[in-house]
This record gives sequence, C-alpha cells and structure tokens, in this order.
Amino acid sequence: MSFLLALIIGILYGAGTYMILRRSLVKVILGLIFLGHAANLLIFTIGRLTKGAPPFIPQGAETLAEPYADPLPQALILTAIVIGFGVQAFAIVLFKRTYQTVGTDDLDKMKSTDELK
Amino acid sequence: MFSVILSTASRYLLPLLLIFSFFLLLRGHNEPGGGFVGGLVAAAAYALYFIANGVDEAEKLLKAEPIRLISVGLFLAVISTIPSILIGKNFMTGVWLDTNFPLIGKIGTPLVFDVGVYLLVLGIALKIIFSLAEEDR
Amino acid sequence: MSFIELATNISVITIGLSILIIFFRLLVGPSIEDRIVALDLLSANAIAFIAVYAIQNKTTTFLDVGVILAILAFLGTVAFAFYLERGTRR
Amino acid sequence: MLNLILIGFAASAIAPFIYKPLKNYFGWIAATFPLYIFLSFISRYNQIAGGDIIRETFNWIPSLGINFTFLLDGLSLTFVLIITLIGVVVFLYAGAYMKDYDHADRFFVYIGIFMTSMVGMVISDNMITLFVFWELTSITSYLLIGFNHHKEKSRKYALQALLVTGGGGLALMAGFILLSQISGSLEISSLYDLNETIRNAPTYTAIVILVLIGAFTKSAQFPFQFWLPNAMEAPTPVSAYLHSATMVKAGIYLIARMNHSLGGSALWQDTILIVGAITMLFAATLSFNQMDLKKLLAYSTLSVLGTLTMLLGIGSKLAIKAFFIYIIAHSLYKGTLFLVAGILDHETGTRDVSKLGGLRKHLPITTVIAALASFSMMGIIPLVGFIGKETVYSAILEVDYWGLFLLSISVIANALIVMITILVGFKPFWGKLLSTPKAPHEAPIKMWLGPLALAVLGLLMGIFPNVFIGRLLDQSAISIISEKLELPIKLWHGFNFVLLMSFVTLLLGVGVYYFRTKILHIAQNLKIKNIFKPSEWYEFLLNGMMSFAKLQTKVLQNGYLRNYIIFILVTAVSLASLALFKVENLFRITPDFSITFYESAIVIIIVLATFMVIISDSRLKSIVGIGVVGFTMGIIFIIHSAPDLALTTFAIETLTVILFVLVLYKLPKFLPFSKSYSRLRDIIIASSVGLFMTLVVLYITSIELQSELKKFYTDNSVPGGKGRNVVNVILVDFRAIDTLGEITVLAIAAIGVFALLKLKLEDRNK
Amino acid sequence: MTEIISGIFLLLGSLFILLSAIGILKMPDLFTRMSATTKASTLGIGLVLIGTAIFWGDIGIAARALSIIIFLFLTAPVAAHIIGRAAYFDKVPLWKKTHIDELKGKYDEESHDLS
Amino acid sequence: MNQLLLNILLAIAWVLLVGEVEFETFVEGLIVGYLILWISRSAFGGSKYFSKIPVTIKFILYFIKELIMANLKVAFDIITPKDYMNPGIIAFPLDAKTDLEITLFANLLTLTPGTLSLDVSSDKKILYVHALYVKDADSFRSELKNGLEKRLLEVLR
Amino acid sequence: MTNQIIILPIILPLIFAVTMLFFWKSVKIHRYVNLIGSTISLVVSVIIMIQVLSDGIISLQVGSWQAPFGISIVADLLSAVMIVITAVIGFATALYSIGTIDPGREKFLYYPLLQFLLMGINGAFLTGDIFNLYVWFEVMLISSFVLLALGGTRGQFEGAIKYVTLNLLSSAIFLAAVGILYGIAGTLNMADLARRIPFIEQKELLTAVSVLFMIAFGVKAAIFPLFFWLPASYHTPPVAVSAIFAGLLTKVGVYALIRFFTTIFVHDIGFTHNLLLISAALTMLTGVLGAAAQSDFRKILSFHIISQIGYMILGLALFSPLAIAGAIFYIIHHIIVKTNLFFVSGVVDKLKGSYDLGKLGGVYKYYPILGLLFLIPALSLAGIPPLSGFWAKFVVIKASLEIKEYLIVGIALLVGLLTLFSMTKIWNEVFWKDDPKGSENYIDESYKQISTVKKYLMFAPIILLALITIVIGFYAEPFFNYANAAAEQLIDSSTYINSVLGLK
Ligand code: NA
Ligand code: NA
Repeated sequence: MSFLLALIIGILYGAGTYMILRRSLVKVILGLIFLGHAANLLIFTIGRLTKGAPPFIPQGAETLAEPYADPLPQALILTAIVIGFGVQAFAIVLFKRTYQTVGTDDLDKMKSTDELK
Repeated sequence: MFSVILSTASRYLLPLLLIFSFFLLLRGHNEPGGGFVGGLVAAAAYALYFIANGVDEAEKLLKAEPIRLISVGLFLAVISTIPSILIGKNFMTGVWLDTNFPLIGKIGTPLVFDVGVYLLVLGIALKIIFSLAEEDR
Repeated sequence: MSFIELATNISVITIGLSILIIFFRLLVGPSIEDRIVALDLLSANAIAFIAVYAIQNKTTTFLDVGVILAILAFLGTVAFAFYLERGTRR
Repeated sequence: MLNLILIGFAASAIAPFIYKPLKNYFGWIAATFPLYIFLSFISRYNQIAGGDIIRETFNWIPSLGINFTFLLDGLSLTFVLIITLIGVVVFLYAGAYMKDYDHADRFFVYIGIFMTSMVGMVISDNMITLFVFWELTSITSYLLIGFNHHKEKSRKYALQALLVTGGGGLALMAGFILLSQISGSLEISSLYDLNETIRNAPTYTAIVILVLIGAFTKSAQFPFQFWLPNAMEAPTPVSAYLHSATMVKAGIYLIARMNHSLGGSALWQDTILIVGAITMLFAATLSFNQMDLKKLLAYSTLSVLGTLTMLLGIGSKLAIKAFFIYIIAHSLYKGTLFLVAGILDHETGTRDVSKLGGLRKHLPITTVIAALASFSMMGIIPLVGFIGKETVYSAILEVDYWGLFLLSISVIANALIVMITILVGFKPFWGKLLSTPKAPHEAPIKMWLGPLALAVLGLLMGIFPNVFIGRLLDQSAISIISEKLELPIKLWHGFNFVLLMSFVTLLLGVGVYYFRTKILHIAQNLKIKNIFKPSEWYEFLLNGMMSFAKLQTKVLQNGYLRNYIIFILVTAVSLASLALFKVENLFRITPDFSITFYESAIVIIIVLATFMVIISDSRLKSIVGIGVVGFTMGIIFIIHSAPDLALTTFAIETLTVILFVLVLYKLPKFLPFSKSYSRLRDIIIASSVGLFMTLVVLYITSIELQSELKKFYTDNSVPGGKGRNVVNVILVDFRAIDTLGEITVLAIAAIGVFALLKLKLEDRNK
Repeated sequence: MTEIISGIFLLLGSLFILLSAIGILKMPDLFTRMSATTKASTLGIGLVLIGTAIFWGDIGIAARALSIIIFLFLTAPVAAHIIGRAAYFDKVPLWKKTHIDELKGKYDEESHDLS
Repeated sequence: MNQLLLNILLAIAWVLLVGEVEFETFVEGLIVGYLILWISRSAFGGSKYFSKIPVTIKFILYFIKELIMANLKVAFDIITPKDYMNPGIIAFPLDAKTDLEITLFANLLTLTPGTLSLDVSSDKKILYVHALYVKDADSFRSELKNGLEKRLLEVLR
Repeated sequence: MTNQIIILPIILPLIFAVTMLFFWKSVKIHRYVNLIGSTISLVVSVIIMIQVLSDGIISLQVGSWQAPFGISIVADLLSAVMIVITAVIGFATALYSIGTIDPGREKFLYYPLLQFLLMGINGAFLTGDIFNLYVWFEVMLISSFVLLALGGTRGQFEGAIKYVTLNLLSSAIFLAAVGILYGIAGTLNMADLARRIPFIEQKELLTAVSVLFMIAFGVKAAIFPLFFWLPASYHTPPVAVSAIFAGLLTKVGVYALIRFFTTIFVHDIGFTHNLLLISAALTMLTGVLGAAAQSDFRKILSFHIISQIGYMILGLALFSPLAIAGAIFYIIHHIIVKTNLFFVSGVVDKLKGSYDLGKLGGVYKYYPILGLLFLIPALSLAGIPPLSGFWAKFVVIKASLEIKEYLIVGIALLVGLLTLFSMTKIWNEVFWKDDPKGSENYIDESYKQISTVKKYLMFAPIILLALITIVIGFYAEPFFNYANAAAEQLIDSSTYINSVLGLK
C-alpha cells in the first residue's frame, strides 16, 4: 500500500500547504493539522510498512521473529503526535484570543507589527 | 447544556472510563496503552462529565487543581530518574523490583515515569478544557 | 479457503462498503447533524472492521483499540452536540 | 609605552569624577596629562634622533597574530610630539572654553581617549592594533563633533564624519588583512623588506586601493573631503585639535607609514599625487564664498592636507623634507588660528567674518597671536610657514614633466589660503570696529597662553629650524623612504624662483582678498557651478540606501503571513528538488501497486474528506472532515501494525474536536477571502509541495532500509526493558528522554492556554 | 466448529451493518435516519464482536468484546438523544410526512428549558 | 450498600479486563474500584442499584427479543422500496421518577428501532419521543406505558 | 560517573520549574527559585565546560542504552560554550525579569516558562540525537510561544500568529526531514549518522534531505529568505522576553546548522555550503537594510539579529577551521551583546515610555551611564574595536579573504558600516536628541513606581553583560582559542563519533 500512502502523503501535504496559505486564521489551523498528519504518515511510511504484525512480544517469549513492524517509527510518531497536539492546542487557543482581540480572523488585517512607520 | 439523560449517563460512565484508563496505564508496558492514552481516557471521562454537568461540577469532582496534577506528573517523571543515579547507573537507567505483579508485570522506574505521564496528560487536558470552559461561563 | 476466511473476507468487504455509504452521507449532509451522525456511525463501523481485521491477521492486540474508539466516538459526538446547542442558544 | 596608553585611558575615565570640584582649574589639570606623555616621549628624543628604534611587544591575541607592538621611530615620534604638544595647548584652552557647556566633563573624557588613541595609533606597529586605535579616533571624533547634540546639525554631521571615516576604516581593515596574507604577519615592520614581493602580489592593487580609501577618508582627501567642513559643528577646541592638527593627519601618517612597503609603484605614487593635488586646489576654491571663521580654516586645512598627500606622492627626498616641515608648521599655525577663532567666537558671540572688525584694542594679545600665526600661514619670513612653503615649492618644481603645472595650481591654492588668512587673522582685528552680539573682551589667560606659545614656537622654529626639526627629520625619512635625507634646513635660500613664487602667491592672495566679491560675482555670472559635489553623492547614497531599505522592507516584510510561508515553501521545495532531480532513476521507480478493497476505501475516504475540508464553507463541516481524516489515519495505523499509534490518534482527534468545539463557536464564519488568482498560485505551490513529498516517499520506500535499531529494540525489550509492548518500552525506557521532553511540551502548552485565557493585560501601545 | 459459529456471527453482523448503512442513505430525514439506523448498526457491531469473541475463545478477548458491546449499548442512545435534541434546536427540517409534532413550541429559545 | 456493590462490580470488571481470573486480580480490582469510587463519590446521590437480579435477567431477555424484532422490522422497511413510515414526535408522560429510571427508560426506548427519545422536560415529567410508526398518538403512548416502561420499573423498584 | 553531570543543564531547569509549579501561587518563591536556579545552572554549566576542556568530549548514554540505540547526550566544546552562554543569559534575564516583568505576567507562571525555555535550549545544545533535537526544539518553541503571547496585547497576538505559524511550518519540515533521514540512514544518532553517511549510495537524496534540514533550521536561525517571523514578533512581548529570544533562540538554529553541516552533511559541500554562502550574503544585507528602514528601537535591534546571523552563517558556509571558529566566536559575542541591547531598550522604555525613536530623546543628557551602557554593546555590535564584535567580524572577514571570497567580504564590510549607521541612528535619536516631549527631563510614570531594588536588578545584568563584552574584547585570546579548538572538533568529526559510539 506504500504507493497509495505516498499519494495520500502528497495530498495531505498539498492540502496543508493550501490551507495555511488562506486568509482565515481557522483555515490556517486546519492547514497546520493537515501538515501534522502528513508528517506523521510520512515517517510511518518511510519507516517501511508491515501489515498485521505489531511489535508486541508474546507472553513468555524473549523476542520476536520477522516479519514485524519497526517499533521505532511508531514511537517517534507517538511522540510527534503528542507534541503536535500540545502545540496545536495552544495555537488554537492563541488564534481564538487573537480573534477576540483583533476582532477578525482575516490575516490581512493583522499586519500592524510589520508596518513601517 | 443540561440533559437528565446525558447527565445521568455521564455519572455512570465516569467510573467505568476511569477504571479503563487505569487499566490502560498499568498494562501499557505489555499491551497497547500506556500513560499517555490512559491519561487521555481519564481526561475524556472528566470531559464528558463536564459537558453533561457543567464545569463547576466537574471541577468539584476532580478535587485537585489540574495544575497540581501537572506538577505532580512532572514531579513523578523527574523522580523516576533519581534511582538510576543513586545506584550509580547512567541517568534514566531503568531500576526494577524483582517481584512480578499481575497485569503490571514488573514494577520499576519506567512505570513510575508512565504514571507521571498519566497524571500530567490528565492534568493538561483538563486544564485546557476547564480554562476554555470557564472563559465562556 | 476455510469458511472463517471466507466469512472474514466477505465481512471486510461488506463493512468497507457500509463505511463508504455512510461516508457518502457524511459528504452530502445535508444538515451538520447528519454529518455528525454519520461520523459517529463511521467510528462504530470501524470497530467492527478492526475486529474482523484482527481475525484476518490473527492478532488480538487491535481489539483494545476498539474499546477506546467506542469511548472516544461517543465523546466526540457529545462534544459536537454540545457545540451545536450552544450555537443555537441566544 | 603600553603603560602610557593605559594611563591615558584611565586618566580620561576619571575626568567626570574630578571635573565638578576642580572645574575652575580643570584646564591646568587636564593639560598636565598630555604634557606628561609629551615629556615621556621627548625624553627619548635624543635616542631616536640618534637612529635608534624602540620596540615593545605585549601579547594580546597571539593566535591571530594580534599584539600590542609599539614602535617608536622618527616618524612616530614626530607625530607623538605634535599630538601631545598641541594637546597640552588644547586641553588648557578647553578648560576655559568649555566652562559654560553642560557636561564638559564628558568632553574631557572623549578628548582624552582621543589623544591617547591617536598616540597609540602612531606608535603601533601591528596593523590591527593600529586599526583599533584608528577606529577609536573615529568614534571619539564622532562623539566630539556631536558634542552639541541638541542641535540636529551636530548629530547629522557627526554621523557623516563617522560613516565616511568608519567606512574607510573597514576598507583599511580588509587591506591590512590582505597585506598580512602576503607577509604572514600583521607587523608593519615585517613588511619592510617585502616591498618587491608585495608589489608583485596579485592582491597588490586591491591592497593599495583599500588602504588608500582608509587614508583618504580619514584625511578628507577628494572625493571624501566634504565631511571635514561639516565637522566644524564641533566645539572649537575639537576643530583645532582633531580636525586640523591631529586626526585628519592620521591618514597622511598612514600613507607615510605604508609608503615603505606599498610605495614605489606608479599606482601608489600617482594616485596619491593626483588625489592630493586635486584636494589641494579644489578645497581652496571651495573657501571662496565662506564667511564662517571655522569653515574658512577648515577649507584651508583641506588644501594643506591635499598638499601633504601630494608631497608623499612626489616621494622625492625634497618632497619628504617639505612634507615634514609643512606638517609641523601647519599644526602650529592652524591650531593657533582655530583657537583664535574660538576666542573670537567666545568673546564676541559670532564667527561670521563679515561681522568682525577692529577688535585689536579689545583683544590685544589675541591680535598679536593671530598676526604671528597668520604670517606663518601666509608663508612670510621668518616664520616656519615660510620654510614650509619654500620647501614645498622647491619639491614641486623637481617633478618631471608637469612640475610647472603643479606649481601653478599650488600657487593658486596658496594664494587662496593667503586670502583665508587675511580674512581670519587680520580682518577681525583691523579696520573699523564692528558691533558684535557680545561686548568684546580679552580672553582669559588659559585661552591665550597656549596659542601664544604655539605662535611663538612657530617663530622660533622659523629662526632655528635645525634645533627643533632638523635632527628628527633624517630618522623620519628613513621610515618613509628608507634613506636619510641629508638635506639641511635653512630659513633663507637666497633670491630664487621659489622665493619669487612665494611673493607671487602673497600678491595674488592679497589681490584675491580685495577683489573677492567681484570675482565671486563674475563666477556667478559665468554660471560656473560646482559640479563636483561629493557631499551630494554622500546624500544621494544615504538617501538611496534609505529608500532602497524602505522599499526592500516593504516588499519583503510585507505583513502577509502567506507570503512568508510562500517564501519558505518555495525555497524548500525548489532547492530540495534541485538536489533530488539529479537522481537518474527517480522516475523509473516501480512502486507496489497491489491494493485491496478496504485500502481503496481508505484512500477514497481520506482524499474526499480532505477536499471536503478544503472547499467547505462552514467551520463545523471542516472539523468533521478533519475528524474523518484523523480517524482514517488511525485505521491506516491499525492496518499497518501500530495499535498504540491508532489509540493515540483517536484520542488526540477527539480531544482536538472538543477543543475546537469549545473554541470555535466564538469564531466567525468563513468568508470567501481569496481571489482566484491567488487561489491558482496557492494550488500550484501546494501541488508542488505534495508532489515533492510523494516522490521522496516513493523513492525511499523503493530502497531497503539498513537499520540495526529494529532488532535491538525487540531483542532487548523483554530482558532489558521488562515490557512486551516494544513501542511503549521505547517510549518509557529506550528513548525515555524524548518522552520527558514531550510531556514538558504538554505541560507548557497547558500553562500557555491557561495564561492566554486568564491573563488579559491592558494594551499600552494601543 | 467455533470458527463456523463465529463466521456466521460475523456475516450476520456485517449484514446488519450494511442494512443500517443503506438505511442512513435512504431514510428521508435526520430523525428517521437516527431512529431507524443507529441501533441496526449497534446490533450489527454487537454481532460481529460476539463472533470475534467466539473465534478467539479467550476470556480476555471476550471481556473486551463484551465491554465494547456494553459500552455501545450504553452510549448510542445517549448520543442519539443529544444529537436529536440539538438538531431540533437547530431547526433541522422534519420529513414532510411527519404528521405529529407535540414538541413544537415547547422549548424556551433563551434558556433551552423544556416545558 | 450501593457503594459496596458497585465496588464489587468494578472489581469484577477489572478481572474481566485483565482476563486473569485469579484472587490477586480480584483484590487488585477491589482496590482500584475503591479508589475510583472515592474519586467519583460526589457523582452519586443516594440512588438504589441493582437489587433484583432475577427480574433483571428476565428483563434483559425481553429486551433482546424486542431489539431483534424491531431491527428486523426496520430492516425490512429499508430493503423494500415502499415506505411504511408514519413518523411523529410524541409527548409521553413519565411514571419513571428518578434520574436513573428516566435515563434507562429513555435509552432503552431509543435502542429499540423505530423510536428515539428526543428530550425530557425540565420538570422530568414528560419524555418527547420521535417514532417511525405512529398511527395515533394515544395508542402509541398506552402501548409504551404498558410495555417497556412497566417492565423496566418492575426491575428498578 | 562524572559524565552524568551533562544531563543537569536539561534536568535542573525542569526541577526548578516543577518546584515553582508546586508553589504556583507564590510569585515570590518563583523569583527566588528562578534566581537561585539560574545561578546553579550557571555554576554547573561552567563546571561542564571546564571538564570538557580538560577531558575532551563527554557523552552520556541515557538509560545505559549504548549508542546508537538509546539517546546520547553529548557535550563537546561547542555545546559546552553554548550552555554556558545560555546560563549566563538565563541568569541575566532572571535578574532583569524581577526588575521589569509586570506582576500580571509573573503570576501567570512567567518564571517556570523561562526555565522550560532554558531546558529546551540546553537540550538542543546537548543532544546527540536528531529526533531528540526535534523534541527539544519543540520544548523551546512552545515555551517561546507562550512567553511571546503572555499578556495578550494586540501586537503580541499579531506577532505571535506569525511566529507560531512559521515556526510550526519549520517544525513540520524538520520532522519530515528527520523521518526521511531515518528512512535513508536507519539511525537517529548524530555520530552514527556521521559515520554512516559516507557509505550511503543515495547521495542526491541525502542532499535533498540536508536542504530540508537547512530550511528547518534556517527558519529558526532567521536566515534569508526564511526570517520574516522574527521582525514581525520580536518587538512585541515584554522586553525581558525579547531579550532572551534575541540572544538565544535564533542561535539554537545557527547551532543546529553548524552541527549538521559540519558533523553530518559534508558529502556535498559544493552544493549545500554554497547555498549557505548565498543565503549568508542575502541575510546580512536584507537584515541590515531592514534595520535601516525602521524607526522603532526594538525593531531595529530585531532586524540586526538577522544581519548578524548572516555573519555566523558565513563562517559556517566558508567551512574552513578559521571561518567556523569565527562563527562560534560570533555566536558567543552576539548572544551577549544582543541580549544586552534589548535590556537597554527596555530600560529606555521604562524611563521614557516608548520604543519609538520619534518619541524618544534626551536620555544621554541625564543618564550618561545608561548611554555608556548602550554604547558598549552597540559599538560592539557594529564591530568597533576593540569590543567583542570587532574580533568576531575580523575573524570572519579574515577567513573569507583567505578563501578569496572577495564579494562576500565587500558585503560583510558594507553591512558592518550600515550596522554602525543603525546603532548611531539609535544613539542620535534616543540619547543625543532632546526629548521631543519638550519637558526638560521627562520620566514615565511607570519608572517612578519601580522600587530602587528593582532598578538595581534592572541595571545589574546590563552592567554584567557589558563587562563580559569588554572582557571578550580586551581579553579575546582565550575566547578565540576556545572557538578555534571547538571548530577543529567540528571539522574533524572522528573524535565526536568515537566518543559517542564508544569506539576506539
Ligand atoms: Na503506549
Ligand atoms: Na566533519
């Protein structure tokens, strides 16, 4: 399925990219979420795929015999997902407060800090 | 949002979900689960309770300030690194007790670490949800 | 192919088909509540899929995911409803 | 010598602490400081004049070859003595002059550091140490020009001087580094025997240009001369000291010092000669319509600096001799006249020559001083200025081919200087008494004593030239052209062509003075416009830079988040593709196309859900869509043997939904913001990003992964990690520190959310 | 033998699941869709899970399957209730053939109190 | 009393989850259950809990039967092209009094295909039900009153 | 067991932060813990540096899992100096914060956030694992997000939006790059990567992924054309936050670039390091021109961060021992100086109530010491000898000339001049010019309310950093020797590889 996943990864990256280029803050958040998904799936796929053989050692056994899925990419993605969630949660709330303070979620109206006086 | 049905259901679901979260936590070293997912399920239980009964009720139920949970969680995670140093091993080397326990298997510092993760995740999820909910009150 | 293999193969296809149909409902709505109901159903069907897939691949570790999925799908639905109700309150 | 430098800086630093209580005597106290250095150095006069060279080395940054290497030879001693002697006079003078200024203590700090740096510079043998002191003089000059910093002009011209000299300094540094690459050492003395090698080095031209830019900017040579008249915004002691007697001569010093190793080529000699000559004439003509005492003096200084440069360009023995006499003479009379201008300004309240006249009765001593200095400046026997001008003319006459031409422009320039002298040195004191803003009054002793001493010294040097200058002359010349001069200095050379020229100069000068309004009138009628206005080039460059800077910033830092994102993504994808597309078989990868039914269902769902999010017009629909994407990801994880991942994904997705739900209902509806043009652009960018990633994944998954990690983890999970869930063992044991970081992120995020929602400060800058 | 029983449960369950999917496609409005199909789905999933439990013949697996079933049966109606209620507030249109609506006008628009 | 019962139930749930029927596991479950009850103690008022086990089992059987029947009925409606539906929203006056009674009743009602509990009035006296097959409101009400509600209350009271 | 100490710069801040969280309602305890903690961290970092100097590279295999299987924490000379500087800045900021941070922010866990930030930064400097580096980057980022937005003024939010979005984008690129590199090389350990990469056949793929790393770190380091988040945000939070950001955050990006493009990716220098060179030139130029266009104290300083980063990247791009030593020296110098300039800007703001050059003036007249304290870092930044910045610039330029990159020398010199221009612009407007408010000695109300103790705490770090600047300038030899040794370690990665992987 790695061909399909490669395709999905591309689509997710594309979607994420397209969304973070929008003018609305909410869409930008959605874009960031897409990018997060894309990155996770990317690591997952690039770590090579294995079907139906999770890296769990049976009770009483010492180790696993091939084939089994590489546990490392899984662990990495787990960490990345959790970190991503923490950051996203903050970003979402930040965007909300920004909307409350600025009064719009139109990014084009948030240029004051870049303006030349 | 008040609904007798949801509110009553949430009361009974809460202990079920909490026990399941403990289960996930303790068993995670051997089967799918672990501190993180366990903590999230526990948080889900409280989140459900909050949606059904309001943030005040949920906070009353939790008893501990979420920030306290966060600090205890982080504290446990840090504490779990100390034994390794005390017995002269490299930092964060797992230190295990010899006896076997049902479900959990062996007890050791990684488990303490995972419990820390559990509490912390519960704490942060609730801190975020409650902060947002209080905002709207 | 043994009966159980046949059964699981048929089940996977049937469930997959159901999922696609429900997903179609999710896409077309028309109301947001329709979509939420569809989403809820999707996750429920995913549990069934996981169960059958576990049999197909002879591993039991996936079943726990089903439990979680059930819990979380419910929570998600409640949250959406919560949102919807707040949105309609004046 | 390092001690003297350190003492100098230390003494400067204590000025603010002792200034207030000792304000009334401060000039005297301050003057002891240059006097002390002067005496320390003059005590070595005999030794140096006898042909010794004193060298001292103190390690500084030996690994870079940078050390405090001090070298005292005739050249540096001459300069040290000028610097410190004029320093004594100026410090004493400033004690009185600066009395009414606010924060005069700061003035003494700056000028003290300046003097010390100046001394340090001329005795440094290490190019970088020299450069350090060089830059310090630029900085102190900046602080001194801008001393009256409440005035916009002061600030502006201080900056101008700093930028011009600072820019030159940077060029100089590059030149020095290049030079050191040839010799392998930063010591100037190590270059002495390398003249040949240096001139043949491929970097020679660059070195010459860079070093000369440094020198020319510092000494205000054409086309960098414009900053000097503007620097007259500084208090008069500064003008007298920095901008006539010392700092502006640093460039000249540098040319003289480097002449040994860089000189001898046509490039070096001709450049110096031509630039010097142009500066000499050009600066003098610019003085024509000036009425400000200090501006007039500044232009005459410029002209002299040009002459000095030109003399180095000529480079003959006679020229070097002229160079030395002229530089000493100029320091004496020009310093004096500046101080006289300061007295006039101080006592009458104006520096406008047209408003000054007949002051001799009120300022008798000043009148005498001014007359003495003016005679020297006009080149009248028996003052040292006379010898100076005579020798200069003789040296010019020696030049092949165009000696006469150079002499004639030199005569014109000097005639104009004569005119300036009359304006500054005589007009204010003679003729009818004009009324001035302040009732005129003789200056206090602190202000006239020094100038008087300098003026008298000018007279003494004229009469006994060999006593004062002669002995050091030979040694100094060795440092510049590596041979002794063996040309005695005489006041009187007899009646010859040069004397005639001096006379012509004087006559011409007086004539110009009397007819200057008419000449000016004619010049204006002829519409002779000054087309060479380097100061406008400076303005043009500065304004151009500012406009460009603003334009650039507006274009780049335009405030549009998406433009910033586009910059990042386009850079990333295009550069990475550039690297990737070198792969020959990139498009010949044959991926595994076998697909099951449920896999295609997954693809259909995830793709359609993605598009649902993108095209959705409602927030909730988008959230539902992204939820579907997340749940499908979970299913993908399950199918590919990652139950823990699936669990986590589901949990996170749900939590995200809850978050959105709590946050979103306060947010507005989606508006159709973007134009179709930008949508097309974004689609193109998005597609390239997606395509790139797809290609990378396809390519990498077609390669076998060589990893020892997978086996290690499963082998050690049970015995070492005491767990059968390898993923979890990795998380809490093998890579536990990742998890520690991860939960820290979560904790911070929670604190952040909490603080964001609860803390609402007033916006001060609203 | 257990494999065959298990297989039958699986097939039966997936059949119910498919039926409910068709239902959700076919039914005319939200309320009828929910009222009809959510439980068909629940039942179908329940059957599949029973089949799974039988297949593995392991008490742990059975317990897990049972907990999912119990949980689904506990939560599905609650979910349906709150979505239905929200939909009613949200004025999701009833099917044109809905001939009785005793809820109409009973809600307080402000507080969402129901009399 | 209720607490203890619940505690034991939780312990059993624990044993089931762990999948190891051993005494230690049960003790572990009791401890965990106790902890949870302690944590969530304020969630419970003073309601009764599962006292009539035989009646309960009987009721469960009845309900499963109803469930399957109703499912088949709806399934038939789905696969046949013709619609037999007659939907309506009915106000149902409740005999169930406590929160638990109301909730259980409403949920079980929803689980039976063809009916959907929409909401309970604020005074907890009326349940609004959406139903697929309502010929007339009153007969629908009485059918429900004598069927599911009566049996359920038997179990609960 | 002495190598255990190198975990402390990461764990200690966490312990301090947790301690503060336990007493999360008492700001006083936070202040003390933060101050004492920063002091302890400083001591520990210095001990580590001394140890590295005497024993060479120290590595610690966390959890006793041998490299490359576990995570290695590694302190070489570069890492050691980075954590020392971080500790210095942490300590200075601890003092300065007590003096300047408003009680509102203090109450909302400002100090724990500061410690978390330091934890992330130190983690990034010390880790020998690329994924772990990602984790520390995120710790650092999220702390910076919160610190940036803490307070919630409109400007802060607008700045934070850009800061957050662009940094998240770069994190996404970073994460993808880590994944891809694992997919190619099958390891995450930097030393192991350095060892394996020469044997990997897919060089083009490696170059492509190295470009992704370059972009990811380039965004954090704020190089051209990736720097836009920085000027959009750095002037918005409280100045103590601006200062620590300005000093440290971009330098983590620079550090990562140096680490990756000396130790790991040196297989295609012709491509990668030339890209860096071009970027360095444009970074210097656009940064300095950006500064020239600004008229806000902190905005000018912000843009100058960018232009100065250009010099550091230049050192890396030239890839000679001297050039890299120059880059390292530049980092050391710049962290101290830039933090200090922000500190000074903060004092001016407290004093005069603004950062707008147009509204400021008259500071020098009444506060000459403050003027001096500005001039030291400002002139150092502009590269005026003999302050620290001069040597930094000198070494980089010398290195460029040795490699005959004359164009870049010209640019570097021009940028130096324009830097001087900007610094004097600030000096002219803020210090020299009379206060446009007219009143002789206008002092903002808020300044009058600051207690004397707080004023001392405000000035103490400024003086401390100014002294360090002067010491580095006048006593440059040991610093330069250190930078040289660090550069040699980087260029010859074999000692690093052997130390981490425990090879002979
Ligand atoms: Na886990
Ligand atoms: Na290397």
